[in-house]
Amino acid sequence: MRIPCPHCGQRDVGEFRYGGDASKARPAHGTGDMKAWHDYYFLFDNPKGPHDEYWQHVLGCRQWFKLTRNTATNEIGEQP
Amino acid sequence: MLDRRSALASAKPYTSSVLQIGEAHGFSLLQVAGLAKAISPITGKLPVKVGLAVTSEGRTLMRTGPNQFWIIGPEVDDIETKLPEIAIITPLSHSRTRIVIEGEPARNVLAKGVPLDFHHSAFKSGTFAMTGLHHTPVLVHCVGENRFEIYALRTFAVSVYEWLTDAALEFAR
Amino acid sequence: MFKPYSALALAKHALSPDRPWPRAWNSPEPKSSYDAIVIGGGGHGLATAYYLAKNHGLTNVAVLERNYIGSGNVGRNTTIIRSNYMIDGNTQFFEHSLKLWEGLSHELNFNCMVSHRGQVVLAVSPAQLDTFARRGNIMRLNGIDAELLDRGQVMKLLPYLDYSKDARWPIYGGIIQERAGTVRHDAVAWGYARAADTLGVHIIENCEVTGFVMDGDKAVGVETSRGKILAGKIGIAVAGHSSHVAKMAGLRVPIETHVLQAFVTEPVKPMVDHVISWGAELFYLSQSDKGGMVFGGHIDGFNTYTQRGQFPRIQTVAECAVSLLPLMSKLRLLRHWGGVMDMTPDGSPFIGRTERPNLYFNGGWCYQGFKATPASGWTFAHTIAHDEEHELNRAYSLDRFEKGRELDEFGIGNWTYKQ
Amino acid sequence: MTAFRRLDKGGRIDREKSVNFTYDGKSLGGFAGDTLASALLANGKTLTSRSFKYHRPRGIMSAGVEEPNGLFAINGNEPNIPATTVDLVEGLAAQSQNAWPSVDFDLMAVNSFAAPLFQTGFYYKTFMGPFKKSWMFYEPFIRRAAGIGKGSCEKDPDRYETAHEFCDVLVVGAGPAGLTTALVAGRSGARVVLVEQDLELGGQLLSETDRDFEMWRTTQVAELRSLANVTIRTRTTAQGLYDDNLVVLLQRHENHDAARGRPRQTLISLRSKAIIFATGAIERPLVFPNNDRPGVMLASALRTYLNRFAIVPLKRALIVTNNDTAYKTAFDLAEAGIAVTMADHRNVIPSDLLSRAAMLGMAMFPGTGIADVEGAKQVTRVQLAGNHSATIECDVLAMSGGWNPVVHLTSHSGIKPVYDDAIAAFVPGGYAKNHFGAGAVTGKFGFESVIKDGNAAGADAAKAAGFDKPATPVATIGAKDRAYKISPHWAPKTTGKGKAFVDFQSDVTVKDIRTAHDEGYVAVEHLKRYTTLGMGTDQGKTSNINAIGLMAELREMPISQAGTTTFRPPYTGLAVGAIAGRTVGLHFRPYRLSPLHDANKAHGATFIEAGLWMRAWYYAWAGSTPETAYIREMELVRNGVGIADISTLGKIDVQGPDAAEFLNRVYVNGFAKLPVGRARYGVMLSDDGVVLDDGTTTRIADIHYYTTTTTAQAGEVMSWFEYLLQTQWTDLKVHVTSLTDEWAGMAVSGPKSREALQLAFPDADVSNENLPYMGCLDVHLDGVRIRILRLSFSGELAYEVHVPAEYAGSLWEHVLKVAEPLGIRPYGLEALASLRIEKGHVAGLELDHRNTLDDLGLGKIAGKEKSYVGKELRFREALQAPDRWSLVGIELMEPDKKLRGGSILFSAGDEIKGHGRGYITSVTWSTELKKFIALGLYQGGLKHEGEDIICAFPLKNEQVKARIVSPHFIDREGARLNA
Repeated sequence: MRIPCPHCGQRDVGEFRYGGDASKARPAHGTGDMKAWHDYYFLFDNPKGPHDEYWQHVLGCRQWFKLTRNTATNEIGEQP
Repeated sequence: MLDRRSALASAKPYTSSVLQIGEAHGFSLLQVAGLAKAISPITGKLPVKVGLAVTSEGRTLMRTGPNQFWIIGPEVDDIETKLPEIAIITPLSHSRTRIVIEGEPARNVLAKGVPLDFHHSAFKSGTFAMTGLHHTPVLVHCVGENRFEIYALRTFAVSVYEWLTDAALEFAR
Repeated sequence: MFKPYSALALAKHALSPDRPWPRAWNSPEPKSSYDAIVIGGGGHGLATAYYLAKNHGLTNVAVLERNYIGSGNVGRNTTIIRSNYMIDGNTQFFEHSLKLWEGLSHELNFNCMVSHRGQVVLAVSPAQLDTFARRGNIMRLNGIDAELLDRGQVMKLLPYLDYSKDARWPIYGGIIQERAGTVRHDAVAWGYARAADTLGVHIIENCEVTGFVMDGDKAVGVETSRGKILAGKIGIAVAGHSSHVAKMAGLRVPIETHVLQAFVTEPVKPMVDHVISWGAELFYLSQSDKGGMVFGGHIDGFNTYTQRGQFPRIQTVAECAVSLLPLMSKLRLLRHWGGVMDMTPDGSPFIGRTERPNLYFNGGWCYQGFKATPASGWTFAHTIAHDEEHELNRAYSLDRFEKGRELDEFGIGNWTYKQ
Repeated sequence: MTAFRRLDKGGRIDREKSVNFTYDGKSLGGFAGDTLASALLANGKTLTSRSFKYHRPRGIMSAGVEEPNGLFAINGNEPNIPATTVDLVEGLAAQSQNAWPSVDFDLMAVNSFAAPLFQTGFYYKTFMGPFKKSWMFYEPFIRRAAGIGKGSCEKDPDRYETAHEFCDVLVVGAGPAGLTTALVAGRSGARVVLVEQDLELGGQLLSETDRDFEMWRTTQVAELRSLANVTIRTRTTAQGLYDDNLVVLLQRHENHDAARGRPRQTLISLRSKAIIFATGAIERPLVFPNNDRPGVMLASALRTYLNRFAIVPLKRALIVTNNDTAYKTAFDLAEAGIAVTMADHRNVIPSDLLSRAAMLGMAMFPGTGIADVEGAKQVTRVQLAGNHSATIECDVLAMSGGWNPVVHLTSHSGIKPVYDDAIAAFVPGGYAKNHFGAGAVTGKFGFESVIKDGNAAGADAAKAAGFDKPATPVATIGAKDRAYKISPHWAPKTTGKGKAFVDFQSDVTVKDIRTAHDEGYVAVEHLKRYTTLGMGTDQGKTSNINAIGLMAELREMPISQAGTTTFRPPYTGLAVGAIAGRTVGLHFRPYRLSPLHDANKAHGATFIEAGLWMRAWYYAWAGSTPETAYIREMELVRNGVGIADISTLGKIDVQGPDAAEFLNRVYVNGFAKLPVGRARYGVMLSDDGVVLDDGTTTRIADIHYYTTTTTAQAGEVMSWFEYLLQTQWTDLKVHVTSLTDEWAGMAVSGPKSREALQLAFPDADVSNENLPYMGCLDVHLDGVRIRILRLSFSGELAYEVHVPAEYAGSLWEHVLKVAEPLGIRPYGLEALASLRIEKGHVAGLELDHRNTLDDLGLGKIAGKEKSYVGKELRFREALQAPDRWSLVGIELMEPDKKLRGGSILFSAGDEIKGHGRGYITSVTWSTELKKFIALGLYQGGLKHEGEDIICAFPLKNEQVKARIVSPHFIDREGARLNA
């Protein structure tokens, strides 16, 4: 798989670190009750289809970014 | 007296009639984060996107992030003192070991470990890439038709150097 | 017509080859309703159906499989069984599973080739050997066999590993569980299917569940590609697709689907007599009875439903194989494949009731679904039959994260986005 | 006995270059251009191997990668290699396998007589008793019988290389279609890579006799070679297709020499914008009784042996077919003077074939198949059945059951092949974006149509890769294609007595497939797994489709409904060593060396692997084993002064207007009010409220902090900071940079450490007043800025001296030299880890991501009012339970015994079983207390201080008495720290 780093361009998946579901909204710092944090941290929509997610170009520019990938095909679409 | 000691001080030299691999000492590396327009009056014109390097007045400026630059200067450089307060400055001269690989097979040797297109038409002089070599992060800077400077993390430098010279064993004398 | 398997039956059959063997399991049309339905005809689903019938007398049961039985991870894993778990809740469950494995071929009248060849886990630092010792001590204190090995003992047992100065991480020692081993994985699905079928369970292949029939909060049946089927109780055992099926019932679960790759080489004469795991990186290998080296490593590291892996992971695993066992270098890989797996935040599974009455959930098996098969079926059947958890699966509740009751066997925190 | 002979002339072999090789130790000769298979046949070796299960005599059946029978051990260390894929080179040593004492006389052939017992499902139905673990008794026998060749336990002497490559258009296969597409794409200016598994380009053309074909071939090859933008790789197999057009190629090198760095094989990861599959097709065997006798081979293979290798049957060949293509073999043989008899399953045979056959004097049997094949060790006689019953004496029986397009690569992408009735075979079920098929793989078998197809595919692929200027198409030779007609024939309706093999290598017969059907193993995957069909080293290339056809017949359904099989990479067996490349042994993972590595070495350090790092474990001055040396090193620190390398600590530069706010958020304790020039210990949690890491943070300037992390978590923490700043708290103006490599660190510890520092930095004021505990001082030495932090991991008066990495070595030597009068010496990792146990500092073994702040006795440092990462989930019910296992100190109460890490803890009155009340994390000998002490986690923690416990270590049958004490074994008041 090739991941489009918005800064460095298309690179091999081996240069990246996966950061999980980006559609989950992290409660703002210092807000949110235990339930909100539980749902944010432990529950997953885990769709079979388009999935917004974070990646870090960890062996490259070290920037985190979002992209949409289809988990049924691994095809990567536009950045959300 | 304190003296500078290279990470590769005790590395085995590589010799070949077609390929040179060795360390290029004597540089300073300053990382600057901040607005390009605030920095450029001091540094000169900055590269417009990540992966491009410009050389002026004995310094090479690389854009290493959307808002981050590397200034590669002479071993002793006073530019740090001239940069504006607003810039976030991190000296990194000791963090990287610069390894030079030069010669006709250089591109092939690098392509053994780096998942990038090293074709002449794709990786041109004046461009660089931040990527991985043997599971470690490296910055590979093309500085001539068949000459590359590799900025390896200092603590991985011996591993990177040994990996390179092993990859180049078939060209060794 | 059930016809017991035995050497004698085989010999008789050899003499009169025209009398065919009966079908191993039948292929009935689905009825309009059952006392219980198990969604998923993999190892866990089939085992659940078998134990529902065998242990709880529930025989009006159907297993619904969208493809052919055993088409999921029971046919895609590296066939390892073991019970070297140290967290309270895991230890007893996996030991129960291993005990069930020990008699399984007998019980099912189907040879699953349960091979107790022993598993050796190799330590690459003194500190790691200490953590293995903790594991081994817990095992021994729970009546499970474990032996600590020093480097010399490992060298004697596994002379073919790399002990040279070229080894990147020297082997300091290891721990062995002699009762651990391997099982012929497909046979587990077939064996449970045949035994369940014999007890009256309907095994319905090519029947995909497309939705639940609800009565208010209560699940009372399923919609399938072969029509509506009502049921008193419904169990979900579809690891890999757990989120998907749970979502049909309006449940959101702590699971992400990841791909784990597995590898097999050409068959060669016996060289490796144990299951070997390595402490340097996640890597495990055994030689199948057929002669192929079966091995694997980490998940690819991001969620996907594609049953194909990424090449960098393949290289990583091959590097482990050759670095630990130089004999692997010349052996040729014949196939590699991916299984889609439920990964959970703490690396442990779920078996239990859900917030929907009559709906039960079994999933989140991470790396350990295969070895858990018998105990998973055993406890899930109990939970379905009695509408309460068996003491062995009490720790595997879906709401354990809300309570802070993680079962982090490997102590690395959230699996689902750690690579 | 021989069935084959070599002609005096003809073929593509180089008769000027003879090649010597050995077969089972006997010297034989061949020519350059031979494969091992052709050389064996030329030497009259018809019986070359024994089958897997029944040990039946077998010969070479094919001329390509599909070979199921002719497997050999090559050069003593490479088992199961098909002779058809081995180029004959000087000195090659081939050994037959799976037979004892020899393939000619194999005692294991006795298995054949017990064959009725070895029916499908045999293993599943037996060996279950009499005991629970009975399989353990049978397994060794089964295992010994299983496996084909023998692997070698010797270290592989060869070298393997990996490489990355990029191109615009990749063409897989260099037959007529591949040559055409490569040339068209090449003419467009695209960067083209053409790969071919054979050593020559041409594919099927290499087995042709027609001069026009050869002319066409050489013309295209010459032009391809002349194009600078085309790379041709022969002896290269496309093994797998992965996401985003990654194709893995394996290139085999002729002149490999590990000592000179020349690899035996190179594994190339190639990413291409467009891919053309011109992978051709593989001929299918026919299934009939005793179709496995040596001398039975594929018709196309026989033609290849004739035309390419100049090998012919001794006198007569019988050819059986269900399609037209086998006639090419028949005619070529007849023209070479070999008597040919033809049996064709079809009743109606095209008239042009009939008249040509008549002209060549061939005997023809339409509507006729094979009833049986006789010959103990090779074909001697064949019985025909059908419209004609006859017995034919012959040397060779060639068969053609049709052609299977090589759809493997296209299906690696997840697109299933579909059945095409017109050619009675599976073709690609479609193509992913920028993928194209050309030639036989698409089911087109005529030369002219293939070239036409290739011209289109080449242009399409070039266009897809961004090269859309129209390129001149490749010319054809203007011949007329004949239509491909096949009447599929999957298996005889009855098999009579002889075994009719579907999978030759796994010895799966028609009867086995019927049995599987009877028992309900009808899904293709069930069939394969139950019978082992297609599971051999040939990966079922000749068997899968016949089996599917047969199963469909048994199920009385069309093949399209009976299913297809999943093709998984690699396409052919791929050495694990080739995948790993040079990343094995010492190069398995990079090693990370401290800037003080050379200095450590010079001072007699013994190193130990700690993750990727090589760390100084202990030093020669203290002893030669870690068990004793560390004690002397501890005493040095407790009583005098020692210096240790702590460069592996993670170090992070945190700068920006919001730096204080950022640190305040990630750490449980506050950093906003930390004065400039002061350091503070901090702990951070993950979102789940469990401890992630600890370290110290120093405020260098108002908006500038210097943070350290543990060695193990450095990468994780850095990435976590970046995640928070770049994705979640984008409003915070903070920049983080790793300084782990920029700065080296050394701990100078012990009651005499201040004196040592004063000697080292005579101009600096390191007095307690100027540099108090948790203070920070930047000093200059020889113009180098050095940062001294007064921190202590050991519990003694101690300092961390941080210095730019390249100066570390000389500073280390400087300190050791000037402080020599104080007795300073280096101490290593073992002593570092032990000193901290005495002080009760937690480290990696306690920070294992299962423990909370309170578990580690750190709850009180968390700010009650402030918010911090993990605060909410930290208070989940079970994480706050009063009886959680939490940090305690443990003292051994039996002086003649030992404490061990990994011991399980019980209260003195407990029964010793179950999970206990805790466990020991870290153990050391205490030089201060003169006894073994430990840190551990214990249910209820320090509530039980002073209680007696049992430390159980059943792995060594040990139980020792110990006592729960404070984890701060020494200097609880911190007098030493603050001295």
